[in-house]
Amino acid sequence: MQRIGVFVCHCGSNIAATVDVKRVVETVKKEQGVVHAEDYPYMCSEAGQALIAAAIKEKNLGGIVVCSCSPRMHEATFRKAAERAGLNPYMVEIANIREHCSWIHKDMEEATEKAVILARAAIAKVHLNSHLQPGESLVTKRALVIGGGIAGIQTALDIAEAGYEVDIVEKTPSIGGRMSQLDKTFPTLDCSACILTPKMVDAAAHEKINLYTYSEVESVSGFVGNFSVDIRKKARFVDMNKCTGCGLCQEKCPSKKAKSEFNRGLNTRSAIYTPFAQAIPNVPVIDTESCVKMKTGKCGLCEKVCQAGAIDYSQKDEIITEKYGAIVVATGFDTINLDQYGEYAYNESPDVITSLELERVMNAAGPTKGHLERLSDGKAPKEIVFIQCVGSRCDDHRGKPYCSKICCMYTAKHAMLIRDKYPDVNVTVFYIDVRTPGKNFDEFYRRAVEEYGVNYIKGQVGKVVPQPDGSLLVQGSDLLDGKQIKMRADMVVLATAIEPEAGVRKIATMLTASIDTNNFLTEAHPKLRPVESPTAGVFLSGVCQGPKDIPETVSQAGAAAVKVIGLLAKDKLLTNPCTAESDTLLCNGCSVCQNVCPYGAIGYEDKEVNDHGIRETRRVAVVNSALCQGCGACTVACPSGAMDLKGFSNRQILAEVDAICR
Amino acid sequence: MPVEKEFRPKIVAFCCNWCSYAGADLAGSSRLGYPADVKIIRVPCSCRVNPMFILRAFEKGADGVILCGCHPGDCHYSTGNYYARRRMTLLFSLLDYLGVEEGRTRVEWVSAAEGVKFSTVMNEFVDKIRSLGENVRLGDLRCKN
Amino acid sequence: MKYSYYPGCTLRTKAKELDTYARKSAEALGFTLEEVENWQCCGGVYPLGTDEVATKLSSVRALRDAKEKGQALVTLCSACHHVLKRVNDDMKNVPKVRDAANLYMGEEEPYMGETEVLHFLEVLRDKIGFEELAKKVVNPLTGKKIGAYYGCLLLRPGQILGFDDPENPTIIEDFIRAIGAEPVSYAMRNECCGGYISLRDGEKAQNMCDAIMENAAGFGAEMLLTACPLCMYNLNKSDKLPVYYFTELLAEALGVKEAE
Amino acid sequence: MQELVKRAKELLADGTVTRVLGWKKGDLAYNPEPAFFENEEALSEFVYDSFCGANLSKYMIEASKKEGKTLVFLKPCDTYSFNQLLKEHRVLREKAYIVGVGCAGKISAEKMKEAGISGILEVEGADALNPSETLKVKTLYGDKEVSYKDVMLERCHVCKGKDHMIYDEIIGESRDTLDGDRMEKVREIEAMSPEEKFAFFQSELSRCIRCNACRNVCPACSCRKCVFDSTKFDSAQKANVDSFEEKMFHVIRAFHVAGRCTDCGECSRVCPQNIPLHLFNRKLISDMNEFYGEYQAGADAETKGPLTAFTQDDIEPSEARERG
Amino acid sequence: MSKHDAEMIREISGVNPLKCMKCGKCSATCPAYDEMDIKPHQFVSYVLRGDIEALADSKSLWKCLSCFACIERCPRNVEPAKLIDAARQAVIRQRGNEADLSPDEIPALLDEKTPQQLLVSAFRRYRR
Repeated sequence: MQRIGVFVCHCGSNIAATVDVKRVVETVKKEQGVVHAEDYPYMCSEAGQALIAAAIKEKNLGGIVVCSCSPRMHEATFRKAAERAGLNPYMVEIANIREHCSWIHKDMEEATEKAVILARAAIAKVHLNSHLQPGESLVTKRALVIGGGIAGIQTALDIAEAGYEVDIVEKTPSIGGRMSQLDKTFPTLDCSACILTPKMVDAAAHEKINLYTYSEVESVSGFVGNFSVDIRKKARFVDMNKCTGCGLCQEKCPSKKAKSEFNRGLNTRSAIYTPFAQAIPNVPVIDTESCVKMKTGKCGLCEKVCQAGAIDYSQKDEIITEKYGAIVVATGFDTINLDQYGEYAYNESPDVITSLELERVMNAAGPTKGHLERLSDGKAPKEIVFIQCVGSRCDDHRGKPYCSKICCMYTAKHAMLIRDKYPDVNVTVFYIDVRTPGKNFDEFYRRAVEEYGVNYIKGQVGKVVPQPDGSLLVQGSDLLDGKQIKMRADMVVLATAIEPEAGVRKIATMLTASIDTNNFLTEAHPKLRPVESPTAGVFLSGVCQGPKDIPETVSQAGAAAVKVIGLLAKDKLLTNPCTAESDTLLCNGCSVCQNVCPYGAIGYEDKEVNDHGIRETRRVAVVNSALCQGCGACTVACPSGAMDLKGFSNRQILAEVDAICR
Repeated sequence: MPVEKEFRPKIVAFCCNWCSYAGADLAGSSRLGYPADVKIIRVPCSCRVNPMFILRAFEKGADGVILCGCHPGDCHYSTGNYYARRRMTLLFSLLDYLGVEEGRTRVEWVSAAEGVKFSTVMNEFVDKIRSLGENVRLGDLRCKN
Repeated sequence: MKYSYYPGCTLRTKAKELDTYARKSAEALGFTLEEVENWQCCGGVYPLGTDEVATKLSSVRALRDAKEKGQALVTLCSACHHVLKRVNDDMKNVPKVRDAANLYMGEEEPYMGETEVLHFLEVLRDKIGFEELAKKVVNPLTGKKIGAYYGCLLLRPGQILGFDDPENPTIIEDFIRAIGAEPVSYAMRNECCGGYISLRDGEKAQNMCDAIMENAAGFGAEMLLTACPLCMYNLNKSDKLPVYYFTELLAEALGVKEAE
Repeated sequence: MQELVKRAKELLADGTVTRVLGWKKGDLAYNPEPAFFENEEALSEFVYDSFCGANLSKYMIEASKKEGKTLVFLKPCDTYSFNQLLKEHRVLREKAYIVGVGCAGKISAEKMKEAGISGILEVEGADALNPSETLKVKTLYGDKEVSYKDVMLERCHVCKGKDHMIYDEIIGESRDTLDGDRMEKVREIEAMSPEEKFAFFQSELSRCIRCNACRNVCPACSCRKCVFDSTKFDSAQKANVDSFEEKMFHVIRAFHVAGRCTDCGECSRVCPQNIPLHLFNRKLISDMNEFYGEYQAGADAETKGPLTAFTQDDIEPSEARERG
Repeated sequence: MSKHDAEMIREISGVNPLKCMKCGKCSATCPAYDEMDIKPHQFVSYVLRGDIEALADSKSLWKCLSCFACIERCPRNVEPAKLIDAARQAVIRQRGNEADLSPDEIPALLDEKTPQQLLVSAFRRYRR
């Protein structure tokens, strides 16, 4: 029988307002083995921890139960406190009487009763806890960054600067990401390329950074400190080592009808191409879908003109296996598909474009060479309408329930740039709310209104009707003036909602990182651990975690890098001691457990046993605790009950069940 | 007339540490209430839940048992919930076969981001159990009379 | 192939040609429309109130009769199409309405929304296929530039009716192509014609229809096609473009327009 | 039978095997029992007749620990159990010399009792390979006759087939005895109302005396120490007859052998209270076949069982229930 | 009419007016906007405030064309047309024959081409 101490936290009024903590203390005192119980306003505070330590020493406690917030919050805190007081940290159990009790119940009687039961379950469990010792595993001092946009580049640079090897895997032919498609950036109107390309060059030139462009992550195994990743290097059909990047092949390529991905399909590119002029690496790829040689076997012009002899039609995809200590997801975003928003006539009229398309239109390297013109007839528009929240904040079957966060600011930027360059163009913005939290953001928006005379109208647009004369009739609300507005426009720009890049769910599955219903990766804690995935060793950088602008992305990228550096700086990691363990005397050696183990952590050995006097050699399961992650699949598969999980043993869980059902 | 005491069921919820327990935490921090009848037991993964735990809960007087784990495909341990799904499918089917009322057992996949779902599921489940009333059958299904 | 057929009130009277040409065309295309016996008027508008049951019963009866015959239920009128599909959706997915309606009708076997409701155009698209239809055209309307007019009731609400993309429909355009003519697309094809407002305010309806016609004509439409008698009535208030029922042009293309 | 004895003697003599695992005469005409025969002389006790229903596979676990090879006689259905044990590394292939024996369906005294025959002294016509259609039975109460089919074990009416799944050689031909649907009773129960189901199982299970005969005979229940006897799942109250395991014994046992049970039917055969225990196993087999595809445990020694495998789009428990 | 009616309207319509984010897309979309005194995006506020009297007296109830455009386009699934219809229902149920359309006035409104559908729909909307 353990000597158990119970510590009930008030959490200020968070718990104490709904749970009668004094009564909890008095009630649990009567539980078997409980030799000490007390309450305190903030158990996690230094004073609270000191209280626990003192009780452990004075009462010679063998196990403690802290009734407080979720173990996901402070289990580690209390374990450390116990350890400092000389108690094995795994002799601590948490009864979650905040998230699972006080915060969701209103009736004090009910909540108190439940808190007592939760405490009893924890007490019953801690009676059966044992002194566990974490093992150690080595850390591979190399990081993987998935995604080569500004988030991935910044993370990689920061990690590399700390002296660790980093690989960037980018699925397109060049790093640069969405930021490379932008013309200017808010709130200072810097040229996007001017500030991005130096970083791209730095990344490519850094001796610690290795780029895998035109590559994708194929599979991931292992765990924090010891990931093993298969990377598919897609065939470029151009030898990276020989190509000089002269561009002659692209010039001569006869197939020039493929839509340019970089220019959002607004113009075309050759079948052999680099996405944009500053691409890194400056080595083209052949798009097999449009290449004449690939489709018909005839042509081969690029091979003929390439003086470096870099073209190689026989190239195959290659799989590379690398080991990493940490993985950063920086997969970024795309705009949503607008097929369902027929009322905005996006598919019908070339003059209705998304904001990202407008970036390309405004850019000197874009389809119109930077001239603001209508894509239908090349004419200069006189009247431009911006529609905000297209697909954002939509709680319906068509859009996204969240705010895309960047649209208000980039629309102000667009409006300002247009008014600046083309003062005779009228700009109208239909908005629901203008959201400008951020340094110099509201000032920026006000400049658009006050200095540039952009016409902001509060109200959504209901329909855009293309007119026979080529103009667009925009029918919207002016809620402040109480009018329905019907106005003609020459161009309409849709602030289209953003969503995580399409492949992210697959990547999350490979990494066993959790992901929400909108395909944003979930952080370990929404406030306190925003750049870590709940899966140890996996970190989040950029929009894959939630909508954010460039400065926020860069900050998060740096934060993710720091977390990675912190991890890679360690030579060894303490492993979770809650691993499976097989009772040699009970084991049948039947291999059922091995069949369900996702980590290959179970092996078999012929062992000499002494089973109550019977000495024999038996084939028995042996768990490699460095590989075991403690899921417990084997424990249930085991027919004889030989396999058990430390920290969550059969008897411990049953004791909790019994205590709850008592 | 004697006043009948309101039936307060005993409900055990096994929640995996990575998704559903976090989902329950989120329900808590978002103040999305559900009846106090539900008591959560944290397990590392839904695949840690032995059918024996569920039967034991019923034997000890539970009126309903629910198992929550990560969505299929999103298991922290890659494959745990797939095994749990098969085990529970068969266990529930066997319990139905024995004539234990359907609805006393349930499996739900709740991610760490689905606080709303967690609360909704628990409210529904408690309603269901309340409508079924006290569980007697599993306690009575004995070898010896 | 046989379908249960729900003509609706107007097709018996003011919109006989919509009905007659449909039957003739069906025959030419190899399917039969079997009129539901003793059908009652659908009410013309779907009652939005969640507690409305009595007003939905006539539709439920027609749906149930079709189920008993094991046939899909076909309509021609946009309003009937709208009401039948929405009531059917209630019977399938809204227990409150379903239980009340079944209780009211006192049938042994409750109706659970099993019947498939199809607009005649959907039969052409999904059962016959526009390609097949094109093959049977003997009298292609080559050179005719036709604007499809959808209005409201064929399309909305899109998720329940499942007829076509409610904001950017193409079914009538595809139909026009199938009969050899040239569809003219224009954005106002799914705007309201004024509906029943024309009873009180003919001018308002006319203004609305003028705008629609102007948009269509501007893109080169020489005529409009509709599936709805009320739309026909309202559109005819405007004299910019002639308006036809789609079945009339179908019968013409199939060469059965004049046949008796 | 003589052929089996002859072959056993040969194999003993040439040193291929060091012992023989078979059936020996019991104290009564109808209860032969499994036995090891260590030498030629011992084989005089050997018997193989229609009463030799006992599945010898499980004895091979012990035999695998002994020196030398063991000759084991396995009926077609027994070979499934052997394969399953092989898959689970409980028996060693190299320690077994398997003679697949023919089978014409097995009978039991229990079945005879059900057919109104008790006090059996002698049975004529119960030949293992070629039994008479009608058995002549001498009893304390006079001579009786009974149709062979009527006293055949339930499992033989739903026989898995005449083929041996694993063997070194085969002696004797088997006979088709299949004339029933093994899932018939399962379907019948499934169609009952929850109240009827409950009443049915309660009345069946209330007869259980926890003699453990089912567990002892079951080739899948071969754990070194059964969970019901270990402390792993019990926090305190061992030896309490009303404890958890007591109530749930058969449910838990069925679940433990799920995916491993070959449906050999031994549990029901040996139950002194005639509880149709196979109905639990068959329900699980039926579900697994329906949900995860046809699977026969022991058909080979490699394929993963349904509970140690999965697909990404397996049926959800709730869907399964709706179908159920 | 009262708070109680506001509840009733929420009940009949099945609409949760709290979901509205006041984007005005319904009003932007409505073909009868100009004829309405209370605009589509304002309906929710009246229901939330419980000011059903004003809503019941509003001519907007009889101007809605049931074209469902606001239902189709509402980004929050609020669906104002359902509120309007519910308010209309509530008025008709309480005021009965005093509702908006009386049979006496009908003959004057007809012409030879008036389809039955028009009459039936108008009657359902204005009277039933």
